[in-house]
Amino acid sequence: MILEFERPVKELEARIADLHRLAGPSAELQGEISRLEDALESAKRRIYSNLSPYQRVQVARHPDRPNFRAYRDALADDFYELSGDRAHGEDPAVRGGFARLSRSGHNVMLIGHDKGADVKSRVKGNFGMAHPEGYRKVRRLYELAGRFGMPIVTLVDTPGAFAGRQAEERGQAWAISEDLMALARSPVPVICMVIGEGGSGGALAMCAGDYVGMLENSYLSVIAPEACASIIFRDPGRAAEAAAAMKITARDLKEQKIVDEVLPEPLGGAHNEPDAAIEAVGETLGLVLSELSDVDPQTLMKTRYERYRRIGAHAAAGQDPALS
Amino acid sequence: MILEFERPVKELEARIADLHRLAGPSAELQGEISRLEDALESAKRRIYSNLSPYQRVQVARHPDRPNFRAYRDALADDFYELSGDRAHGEDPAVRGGFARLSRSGHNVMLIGHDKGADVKSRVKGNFGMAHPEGYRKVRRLYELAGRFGMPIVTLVDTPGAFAGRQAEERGQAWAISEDLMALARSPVPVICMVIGEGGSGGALAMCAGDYVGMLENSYLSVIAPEACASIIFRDPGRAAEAAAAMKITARDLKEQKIVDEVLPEPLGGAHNEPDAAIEAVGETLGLVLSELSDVDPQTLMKTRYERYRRIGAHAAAGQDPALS
Amino acid sequence: MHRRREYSRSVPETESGLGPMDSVFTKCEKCGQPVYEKDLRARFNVCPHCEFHYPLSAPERVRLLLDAGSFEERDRGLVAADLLGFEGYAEKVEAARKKTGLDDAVLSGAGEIGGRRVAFAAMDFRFIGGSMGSVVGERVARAIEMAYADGLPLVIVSASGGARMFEGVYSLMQMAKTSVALSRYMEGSWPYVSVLTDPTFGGVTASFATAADVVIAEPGARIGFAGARVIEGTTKERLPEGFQTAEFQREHGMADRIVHRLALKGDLERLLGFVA
Amino acid sequence: MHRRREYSRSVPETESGLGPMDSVFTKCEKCGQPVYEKDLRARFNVCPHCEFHYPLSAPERVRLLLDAGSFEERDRGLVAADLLGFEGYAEKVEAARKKTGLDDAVLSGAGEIGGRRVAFAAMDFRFIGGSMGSVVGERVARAIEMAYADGLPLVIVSASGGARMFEGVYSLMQMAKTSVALSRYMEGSWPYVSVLTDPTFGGVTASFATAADVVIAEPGARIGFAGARVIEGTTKERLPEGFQTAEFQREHGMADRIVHRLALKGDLERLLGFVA
Ligand SMILES: [Zn+2]
Ligand SMILES: [Zn+2]
Repeated sequence: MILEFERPVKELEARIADLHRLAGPSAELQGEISRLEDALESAKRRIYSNLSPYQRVQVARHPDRPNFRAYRDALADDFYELSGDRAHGEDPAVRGGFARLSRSGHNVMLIGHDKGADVKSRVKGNFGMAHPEGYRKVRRLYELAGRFGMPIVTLVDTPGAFAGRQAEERGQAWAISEDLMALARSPVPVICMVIGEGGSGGALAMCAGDYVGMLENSYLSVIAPEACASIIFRDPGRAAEAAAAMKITARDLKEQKIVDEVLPEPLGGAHNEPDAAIEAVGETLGLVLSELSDVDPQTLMKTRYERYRRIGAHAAAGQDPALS
Repeated sequence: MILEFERPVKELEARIADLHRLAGPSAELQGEISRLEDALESAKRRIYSNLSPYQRVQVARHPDRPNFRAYRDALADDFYELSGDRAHGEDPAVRGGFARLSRSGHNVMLIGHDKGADVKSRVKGNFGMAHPEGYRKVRRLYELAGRFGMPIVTLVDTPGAFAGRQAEERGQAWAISEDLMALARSPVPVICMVIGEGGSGGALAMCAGDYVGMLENSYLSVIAPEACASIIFRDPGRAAEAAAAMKITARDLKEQKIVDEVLPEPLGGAHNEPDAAIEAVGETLGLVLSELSDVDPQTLMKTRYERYRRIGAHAAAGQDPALS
Repeated sequence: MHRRREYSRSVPETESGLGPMDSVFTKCEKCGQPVYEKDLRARFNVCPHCEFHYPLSAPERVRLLLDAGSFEERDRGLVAADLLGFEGYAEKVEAARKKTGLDDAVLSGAGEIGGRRVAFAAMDFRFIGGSMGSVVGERVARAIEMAYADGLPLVIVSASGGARMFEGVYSLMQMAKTSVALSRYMEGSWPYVSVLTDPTFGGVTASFATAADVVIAEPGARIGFAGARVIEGTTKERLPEGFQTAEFQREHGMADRIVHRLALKGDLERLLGFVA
Repeated sequence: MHRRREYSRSVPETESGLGPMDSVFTKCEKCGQPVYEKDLRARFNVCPHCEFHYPLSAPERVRLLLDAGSFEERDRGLVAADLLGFEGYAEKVEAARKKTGLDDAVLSGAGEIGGRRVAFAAMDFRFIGGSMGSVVGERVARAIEMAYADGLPLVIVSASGGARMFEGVYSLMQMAKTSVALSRYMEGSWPYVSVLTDPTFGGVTASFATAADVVIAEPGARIGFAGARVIEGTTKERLPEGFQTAEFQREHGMADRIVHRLALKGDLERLLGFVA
């Protein structure tokens, strides 16, 4: 899939490839090729370093973007998957289990939204939108991690909670709330990485911890930009505006002090160079884990309390608007 | 409904009533009436004090036997019912809530199997056989009681766990196991009263506590006598034999030190004089609650541990069979 | 078939919740019967004919549930800061403040219910659809912290259409904020009672409103995460009659009790008599 | 249609589980292919053609899962006391003891898995259908207590047709006994791994076998509370294909993993590497 704003880059790439083919071993077209390569480089830099918030949303949604499976396979020596909520079902939209990180050797409870690898697994995993049994499995895994003193690492990548009949029948609001409560009282480090989409309460159920990192082109939003536009502007076509207005990019959120760190992506986005993006996440994970591993549970929970307790955009009446 | 062995009694009662009608105000038939009344009294005594185990099972199952609703209404000033397992459903087969006992004034978490009052409510409550959501509601109430330091009182009256497809699909074994685990770690007094049927794991999920009382004609069994007979004797008709062999009556279980107390029923069984049976249970409840209310959580849990830890019919090889 | 109410229609424009302030009587949207405004008001917006529960404002909720004169409002004067500069938000807040006389979509403080002191918060759907922004999150969190510090039972009455999108991710984070506060409170053994009223959706339902010891819902109240119209739009599925009503939620195990509004104070008094 | 196996047919009469002890080869009940007894034995009763998992005896389970030579049996010599004098029970126990060489339907003790010391128990379906009587309850409880006292991971392999009716309520009470022991153990932070094999039903499933941190099931194993035939008899409902299989239970959220028997030791080693 080629995104609209990627088109100039892709066209240049195609032309360069054509010329290479035409030129063969001869040096005749080398001048032209060099010229185009320079143009490509500067087009990339121009386009990708000025992505609008909504363009970043599109990058975050790119089907070739490395997803949970890619991170799991690349970052963990071993992933011992656990399943089931012990009450209703097993939800493939979200996966979790014990993982040994190959880089740092840390044992963690690794949990992530699974957007799948192909049409079949995407459908099966409901495109990364969990059902209540998924949230309940996650809570079970949070509690297991706590029981074994093992840090929790979440990889967030979901369009959001699922607007579906069965999800409501089985109480998704209750299930999400239980996840948030479980995270609040977890005695182990909770490390959250937004690797793609961070949509609504569905994302938050896995994105409230002691460290929250976001890849440069990921987003975290209370509602999908399209839905926001259709409610507030009464026009889903104004999604780009809504995305900008809600300040949902990694950099915006770093500025709002809601996330700790923006992890840079390779030029062109993680889908253009998956290994580099995964490597960046893995490296950061190792550093954060090392830092948080020594913190005692009481301090962890107290710090986490204060972290979330302070987030808000409110002020005493008549005073300057400022973070409380 | 008249049970087979009640027939002589019922016949005598009917004849006495007839004579009363015939005699009217005259004294002519008084002699005959007196004679029959003596016969009735001795028939009652003879029959009811020698009930076989299986006859007691039939008394325990009698449709007119006072059930959860009767106890709740008679013993509690106020019953604040709570519902739902917060995951799947509300199971009317088992009810629970905060109750204030009128006699002793104790606040308790009162939980019981509800066999219903009429055909409709009996069917709705699945004849007192819980589904997994029922066991899960019960666990929630156990935990609430623990949270508020409120004693748990259970009224056990179920034919057993339900042999049904949906009960299996939703994991009734898992749900029962969670109830047992929750009872084991409950920091409050757990008082169980078997008021009718105590069938299998369905009963045990509400019948493992610091005090277990049984009404004289209630039973507690690992399997329904009919099912036992059909498996072991390959003949469901030999249920009476199975009932006797499994030693499932209140007195048997008192002897086996599995229950603490046998609560006597009015002559003819609780269904003949519901108020008296209910009163007996209420009085005992008050006494037991007063006794256990002062015990600290650690002692309660330790004593409960030892209580269940020691129950068993095993011996070191070559030694006299005896309770370990 | 039961006509599905639109949120916009059931937003009470007046204290009584129906009709313009100066009208003497109005027509019940549910049963079509004529209703005197003063009767409706006397019954806290419950139709005297069909017992339909209309939304109730937060101040009326205080009058309904707390012992007369016992309410002490806390944290008055906290207002939305519009840190994102979201187009039109400041005006919206200003208009809602004027209309309701409230700072935001929640009223919170301490009070008594049947002589028992409680920490109390009630949301108000008239204020931008009861949406949860930073002020709602902050006042709810402070009410929880007061309950924790003073060892009080906690009673929260919710009514919310969902998130306050104008506050972006700040709005989302109020779920985490209220959850950390509540999680600490629930380590103690004071009771938390949540009352769900029409409508309660979105982030409120997915955080503090459902994590209670006892969940009470008003009859007919629509409660859920995603709204019915959104679900029908997404899945093209026709939803069954009564979907997401209080009764539906109770049947699905999500609520303990359905309690008529006029019986609610008595019900809370009974409950607190057991656990407070 | 998949033919439903009868318990009686799948009771292994020999170590290998199929056919009389002296036969050289037998026919797989599942796929019909001829199988050499020694092949079956080498594969721990998994058919080399169709991978069907036949029941495995407790001693073979020890051989399968524990490091060679590491098993130390505990509580040998505990036997059923027949306190009820149930007709035929004493003879049944005696016959089962002779047939299996075991004291009762469980083998328990300490051992090592991949060099890690664990408390271990394995049930044996050959012994009166793996029914849970007092000896099973007592030995399982003692294994749990040993794990608690010594701070060891706990691994229990279940196989049970249900309760030991011959022991009446004593049998039922083993559920409570194992649950109190397990509840105390689970307050610590050692892992409990439950392995469910064909068949696991009744009181075992409704007590210790499901209350684990990690639940592993063997492929195709039938697991539940009430057996399929009982349910069909009670409800007259035709049960769907695959009802109560390990795969069914995993799909319903009840088990973490389905693990092939020949991969089970490796799987446990991986797991213990994380949590032991
Ligand atoms: Zn009306
Ligand atoms: Zn085969």
